[in-house]
Amino acid sequence: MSDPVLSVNELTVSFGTRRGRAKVVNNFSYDVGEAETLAIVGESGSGKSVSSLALLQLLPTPPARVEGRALFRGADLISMTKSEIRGVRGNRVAMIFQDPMTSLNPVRTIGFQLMEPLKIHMGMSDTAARARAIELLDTVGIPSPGGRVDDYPHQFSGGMRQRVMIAMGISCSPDLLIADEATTALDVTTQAQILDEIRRLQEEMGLAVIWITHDLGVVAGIADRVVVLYGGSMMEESVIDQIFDERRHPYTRALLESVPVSGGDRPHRLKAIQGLPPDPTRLPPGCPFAPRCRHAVERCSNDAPRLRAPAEGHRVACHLDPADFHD
Amino acid sequence: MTATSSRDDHYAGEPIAEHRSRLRATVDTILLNRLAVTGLIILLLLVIAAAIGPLVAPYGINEISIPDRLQGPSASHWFGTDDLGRDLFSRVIIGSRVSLMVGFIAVGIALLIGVPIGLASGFYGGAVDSWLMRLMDILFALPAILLAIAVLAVLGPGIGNAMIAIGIVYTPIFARITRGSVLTIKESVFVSAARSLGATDIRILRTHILPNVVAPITVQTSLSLAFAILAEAALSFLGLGVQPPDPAWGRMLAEGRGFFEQAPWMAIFPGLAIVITVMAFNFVGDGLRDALDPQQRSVIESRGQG
Amino acid sequence: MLFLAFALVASACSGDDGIDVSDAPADDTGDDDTSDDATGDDDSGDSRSGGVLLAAQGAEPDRLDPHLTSAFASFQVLENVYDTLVQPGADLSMEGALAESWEVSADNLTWTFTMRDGVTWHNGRAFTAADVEYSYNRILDPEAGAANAWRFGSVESVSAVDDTTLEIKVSRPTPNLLVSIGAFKGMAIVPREIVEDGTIDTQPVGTGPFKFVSSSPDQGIVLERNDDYWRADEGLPYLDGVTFTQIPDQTVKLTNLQTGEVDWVDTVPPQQLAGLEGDDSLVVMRVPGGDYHYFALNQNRPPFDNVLVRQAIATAINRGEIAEAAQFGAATANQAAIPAGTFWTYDYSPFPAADTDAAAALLDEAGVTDLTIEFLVSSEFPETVTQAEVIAAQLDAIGVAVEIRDVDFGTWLDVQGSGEFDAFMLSWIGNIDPDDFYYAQHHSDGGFNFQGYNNPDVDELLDAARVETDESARKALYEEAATAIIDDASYIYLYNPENINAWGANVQGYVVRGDNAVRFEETWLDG
Amino acid sequence: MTAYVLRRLFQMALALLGVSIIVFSLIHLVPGDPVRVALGTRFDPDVHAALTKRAGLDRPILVQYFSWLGDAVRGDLGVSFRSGQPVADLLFERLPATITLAVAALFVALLVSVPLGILSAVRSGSKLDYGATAASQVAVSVPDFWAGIMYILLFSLSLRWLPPSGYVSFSDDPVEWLKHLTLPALTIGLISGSILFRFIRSAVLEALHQPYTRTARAKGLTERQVIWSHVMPNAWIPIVTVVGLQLGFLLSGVIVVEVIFAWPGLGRLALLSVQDRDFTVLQGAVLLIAFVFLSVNLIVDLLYGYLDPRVRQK
Amino acid sequence: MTETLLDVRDLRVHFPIYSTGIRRKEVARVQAVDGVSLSIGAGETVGLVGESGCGKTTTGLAILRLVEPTDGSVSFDGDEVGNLSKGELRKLRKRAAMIFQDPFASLDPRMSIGDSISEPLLIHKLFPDRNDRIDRTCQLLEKVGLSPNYRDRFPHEFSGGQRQRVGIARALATEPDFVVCDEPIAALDVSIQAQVMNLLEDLQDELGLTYLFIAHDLSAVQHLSDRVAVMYLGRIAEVADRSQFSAGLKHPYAESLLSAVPIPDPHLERTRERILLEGDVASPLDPPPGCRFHTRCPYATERCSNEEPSLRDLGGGHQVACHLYD
Repeated sequence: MSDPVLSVNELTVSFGTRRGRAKVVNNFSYDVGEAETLAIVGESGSGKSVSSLALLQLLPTPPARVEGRALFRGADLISMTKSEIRGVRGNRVAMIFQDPMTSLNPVRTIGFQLMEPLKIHMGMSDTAARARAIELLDTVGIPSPGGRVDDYPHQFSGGMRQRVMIAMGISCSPDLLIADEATTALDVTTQAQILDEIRRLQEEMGLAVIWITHDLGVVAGIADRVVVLYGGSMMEESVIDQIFDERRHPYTRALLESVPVSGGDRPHRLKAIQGLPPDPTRLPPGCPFAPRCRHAVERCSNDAPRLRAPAEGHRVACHLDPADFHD
Repeated sequence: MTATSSRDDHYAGEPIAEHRSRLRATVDTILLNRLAVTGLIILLLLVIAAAIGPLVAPYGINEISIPDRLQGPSASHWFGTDDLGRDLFSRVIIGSRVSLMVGFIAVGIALLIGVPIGLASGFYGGAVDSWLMRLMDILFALPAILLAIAVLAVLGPGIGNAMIAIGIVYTPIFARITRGSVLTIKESVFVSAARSLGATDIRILRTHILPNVVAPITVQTSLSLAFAILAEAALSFLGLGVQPPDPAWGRMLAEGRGFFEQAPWMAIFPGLAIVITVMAFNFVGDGLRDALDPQQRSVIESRGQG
Repeated sequence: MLFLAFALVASACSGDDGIDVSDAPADDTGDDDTSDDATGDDDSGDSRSGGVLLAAQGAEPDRLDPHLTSAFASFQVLENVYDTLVQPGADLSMEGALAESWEVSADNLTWTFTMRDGVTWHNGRAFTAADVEYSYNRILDPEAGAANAWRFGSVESVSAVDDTTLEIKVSRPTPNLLVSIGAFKGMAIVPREIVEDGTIDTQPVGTGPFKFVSSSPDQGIVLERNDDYWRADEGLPYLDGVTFTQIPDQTVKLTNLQTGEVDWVDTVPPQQLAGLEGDDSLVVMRVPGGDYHYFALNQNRPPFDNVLVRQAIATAINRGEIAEAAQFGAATANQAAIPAGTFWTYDYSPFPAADTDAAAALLDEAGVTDLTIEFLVSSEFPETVTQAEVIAAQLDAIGVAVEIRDVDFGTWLDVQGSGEFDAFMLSWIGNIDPDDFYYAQHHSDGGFNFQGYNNPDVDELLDAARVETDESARKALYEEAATAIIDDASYIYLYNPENINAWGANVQGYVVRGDNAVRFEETWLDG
Repeated sequence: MTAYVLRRLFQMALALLGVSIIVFSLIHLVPGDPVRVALGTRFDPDVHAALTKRAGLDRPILVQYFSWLGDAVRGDLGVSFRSGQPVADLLFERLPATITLAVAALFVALLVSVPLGILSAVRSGSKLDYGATAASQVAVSVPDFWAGIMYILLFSLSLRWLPPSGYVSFSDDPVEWLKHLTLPALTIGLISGSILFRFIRSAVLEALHQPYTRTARAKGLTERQVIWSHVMPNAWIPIVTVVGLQLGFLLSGVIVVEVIFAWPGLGRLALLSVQDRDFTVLQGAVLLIAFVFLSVNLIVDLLYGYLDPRVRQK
Repeated sequence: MTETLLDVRDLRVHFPIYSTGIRRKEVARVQAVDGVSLSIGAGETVGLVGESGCGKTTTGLAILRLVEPTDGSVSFDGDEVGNLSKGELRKLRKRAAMIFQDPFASLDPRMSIGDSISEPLLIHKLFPDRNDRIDRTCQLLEKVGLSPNYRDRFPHEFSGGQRQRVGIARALATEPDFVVCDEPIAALDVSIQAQVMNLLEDLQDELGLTYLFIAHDLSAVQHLSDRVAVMYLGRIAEVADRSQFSAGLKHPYAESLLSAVPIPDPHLERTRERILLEGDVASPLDPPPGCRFHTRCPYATERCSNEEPSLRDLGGGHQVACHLYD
């Protein structure tokens, strides 16, 4: 791999709460290469969104505390000054959020919101920015963009709003796009359209993408590499095929087995994962997944497993070997 | 397989939050709010003062002594004396009874009329709603003090009628807040759920809607108490309100305003009593709001009426 | 015929007291009043002219038609715009005003007035006896709505014989006719034309020292000097004009005086008097007036129909304490109505002060226990509330409970009229003739006898006194009546307050009058 | 839009009708009649009867009401019993003073509450936030007449900076106008401002926590741009509602302040007319106040539509 | 197919929109459900799938008369639901229950979960004795996999999955025959969805329940259902049973919907063909004439924009509403 676009090193995010500090992200490290799509997979509370917000200093501090480093093209995002990070936000690193209904300002026109980054980062004039905004809307597949640029968000459907968010994200030709559950709120047919759009833009612009989701189906369709997060810690990281084929980590495996797959006769009972995701303020001392892991042994609940690399580009945090799994 | 997982096979995990009743959770939240605690302590002291007032008051509230009039605060008269030589400390202490009673009963009246109107209006909607709310709008559009004065003129002055007058003025606020909450709660899924189980309207109102509108109403109650005390003061300033010689703070303050230069203590002590009490109610109201209902904003509506 | 200044108005009552802290200016004005020749002196007249006086009133005038208004605030203004046929002088005896002279026929039934020459209305028209005839007939006509017809109780006809002669025929001797027509601006002479064109309330036209200019909420009521005033040859009025502004709050009104925003205020809160003594920039003047404060028990209701009960209460109270509490010393406790210092003064004090034993004995004798009295008072007259509180404390000593019923004055009047009360408390101000003090209040036919006093002896005495033209005989009749009234405790008199005004040190020549009339014709501003 | 405004105007007319019925009923339930008050303590049955008849007060109440209503609909509000002047004249010579005071008070309120509210929300939890919140708590807890007299004693009597009371119209003397306006406007403006402050603070705080604010930050906007371009345009919407309500209440709720500062406004007129049972004036004053109140509400709702494109489209 | 428990014929639910003028005039109607016909046999699970706004939830509510249908008939076990009196409707609700989408909103926050579960017992006066009621509540809690010890706890103390279990227990309290499950897993975490789906299956086996399973997640629907009905803009586009489903959906919309569902298998995802739809769903305020899908349909013909296709049976109960299959 050539120099990564982003190299996250030992990222730890904790929040001060009434019951003490809660570590929501714990020693999280990963790289994103040029034109690569990295999927970060996890359930709610796994720390996947927080870890990406931390990159752009978008978490309120306090109560949040962010430690570690995130080298973006060699510069550490975490330790940047306010004005430095502003120069990066929306310019070199763009972000798309989950809910296109609330992520767009309801009282500003689409055009206004699209033009902002163009004017700030590219120094465009109003006319130039407006022309570019229309162009961008066209790029993301909004029909008759010239007529829609002065519309307000509520006049757009959910899918179109997410397209606007994407247009906003790519407006300054960023090096890295972080999409945080960008299709979760959309219907499947719309999701398919958006995924298609992202893939196309990525090819055209050579964009690196961090795709944050809980949906393994989406991951299978879009990612080059996958990071699985659970309870704030990385469980497994690998290229896409290895994750799905080898299912080295019990959590990855359980997750895949618990999802129904369309087609076929009435299948067998789903293999549900018992129990509940952990409360970040009361993480177990050992492996965060241990209490729900059907293969867990004594050691799992005491020692947190270190990441090990069973193969090139594959890292797993588990004391056990797939051979030990007894289904 | 571990022991943990075998139990998980049977039950789908333990509750994720520690067991605290809703009330307990509310109390905890309030106790974490320093201002709310301050307010509660002040109110507690006031209630105690009102309860044992006659025992601690060094003088009778109507012990007139013209030679001792307009004396400044001293060891024998902590808050000084008024224009009739009455001990202000005793009057302020006993006055807490009158002022708190005016507040509580006035707001109680507003609650008793306003909440059922709001419930009926919000729950049944349609024509009932239109008519009741238009009526409330009309009351709302009437200048509050004039309305109170007119009601007082009709009923005749006196502490009881002052309470009724203030109560009528606050009725539309409670009706509106209740209606607003009912409209929200009525649309909530758990009400549909109850309906899907075959629950009758009465049952839904009683079991599901009423307990859930208690929160905003409680908040509004504490804020309205504050404003009822201010309203009593305003009415007393205009020469209505509580009848002499009952020592209501508003009346004492209104009487004291003519003595600002000769005997500032006549206005300062009842004034402070009002300010502190009103603040205490506001603190508690804000604390309750944080604990029960972060979206509440009725303070605006209620004070506007003052 | 009787005159009753019935304007029992809040603002006036609360300030009927004062401290004579203004020796020098008061003396000056006294001199000016008595030395008429001074006004003839052009130089001194010049030095006294000029300036616009800013006067602050505590109440708002309701309307400016002198025949229809009953508000004291209106009369404060109209006093300076209108004239009456005769008017009270400094000693309150009647002097000529629009009438230069008058005669009474031998049978005392015809009064002939001769009009002053050269009087003109503010609109330029000459004043004639026909104007008087018109005005008096307007007052007499119930349809016109004037509330003063009762002052003409004995008048049979009013007719202008010619331009300068007016004849009033009465049905019985009316020794107080002059007081009736002159002591009160409600009997002012108005020109027919402004009544007929309806501008009397908005643009009054009189014959007085000042002409009405305008009235507006922001500028108040603006009067300007009447150059053609019938006393213009005396250099009067001195002022270029008077502007009345209305400031309802007592404290704020006084602050306006202290900061020089206004030159004169109509009342001073009594508790402020002591504090104002040290203020060199102000003059506070007080004079004994014809006012009295009292309360009355409802004799149509048991047990107040029992004279013993009324006497018990009159004995139990301490008038000195009440006067001190309500007026801070600017009043004289009194058991009779008419204050000291006038021809009609009658000093009679049968009740011991605060004799609780005697009072309790009287109650025992009446067989009354567990007595509760509801006192009708109004916050619009705050001193009535204070007095009731003091009385409540005093009666507590004989086991009588007092409940105070504080209502607005509109309700007060209604309750009084309906008779649904135990006791009411108020004051009478501006009385001059003894008939004003007794007839309406205590005659069984009296228009103000709401307490239900009915003593045939008193009725007889009052009827006789009304028509008695000999002053000493008349005085004797009133004293006999007063003795019965006081003994029967028809009214329980409390005290006579002083009339009081305050003004800036630059105001000269103003005098506080015993009849409470506010007249600026001889006032001027220094520098 | 037109249909909406028409509907609102229709509702307003109904509400005003309701107001007139309530005022009319109340005033006729109140003991004491205007004639009795005008006659003072001296009661002359003949004069009373004559005046009652002349004012039409001897007719059945319903007849009186409908005759009044009939005239009112034609724009004739009747004649004041107390002053003998047309009610409309009395009202309109007093309206400017009340509007001046209400608008000035609102100005003071906004001047205090907008910057402090925004700053407190942006720096929520700071010393400034606590200080401003505490000050607002005190300000809303002080009875208005007490505050008014305190200001007079301080600024007029002790410091001699400002006149204690009265009203000068702007056209007569702008400097005096401002001097006389300052204290009464301050008295209610600070109370109203404290209420607005708390509201603005919470509205801004709420907008600050919306996802679109995060989006704006993620675009690289400065905090200033985030607040003025994204947070405030949203926060204004609820704020405008409350400001409108406050203006309505200021217009109808200034009675006490008008009395203290001898301000010749509608409130004081209404109070006098209650005392004198001058019901034509009271009717007129209350209707006018209610009309202004309802109109302000309507304007606010229309403004709401202007500020919020989601409403505008409907 | 077994005996029919529920028969829906031409169900329509329209919500009127009123003008803001002085007189309330109806100016438009949201045609949320516009002619849905569906029958469900006893013991069967029928899945109702479609994208947001297609009317699937409204259909579920209208079947239980929780919204009033504008038109059409719903017959439950032979009784016409639209004609039931208030009392009879109550009886229906004893036999037909509902599970809601949002486990956070569907429980009264001020009621302990035990009270929530026993509420239907109180309403239908089923266990008049308090202790019996508690026993029954405990039993229900056990049945949905929650410890009876927690019956005094409040909803906020539980996770979404646990609350959904409470919701299920409440729905089952009166031992209903028929349950409308309205997106019961949509709001849950991935690892919890399977737990709830398994629970629903187990309960069906144990109690012989009939389900109408409403969801937008085609894989979940297909996993649970004997038959699947696909809705688009207020109408049913296709009804297929398990084997027909496996053999391939016929309606162009159903086809594209299926192809849009992401499959957690990278190899499959890379190779499979996708039908990408153009544009957005039309507004139910102003649905297009003819076939409602014709504005987005890759195969649309002139006829589709004029003539409305009706559901026709392609054999074996496989119904499609498309002119392509005439």
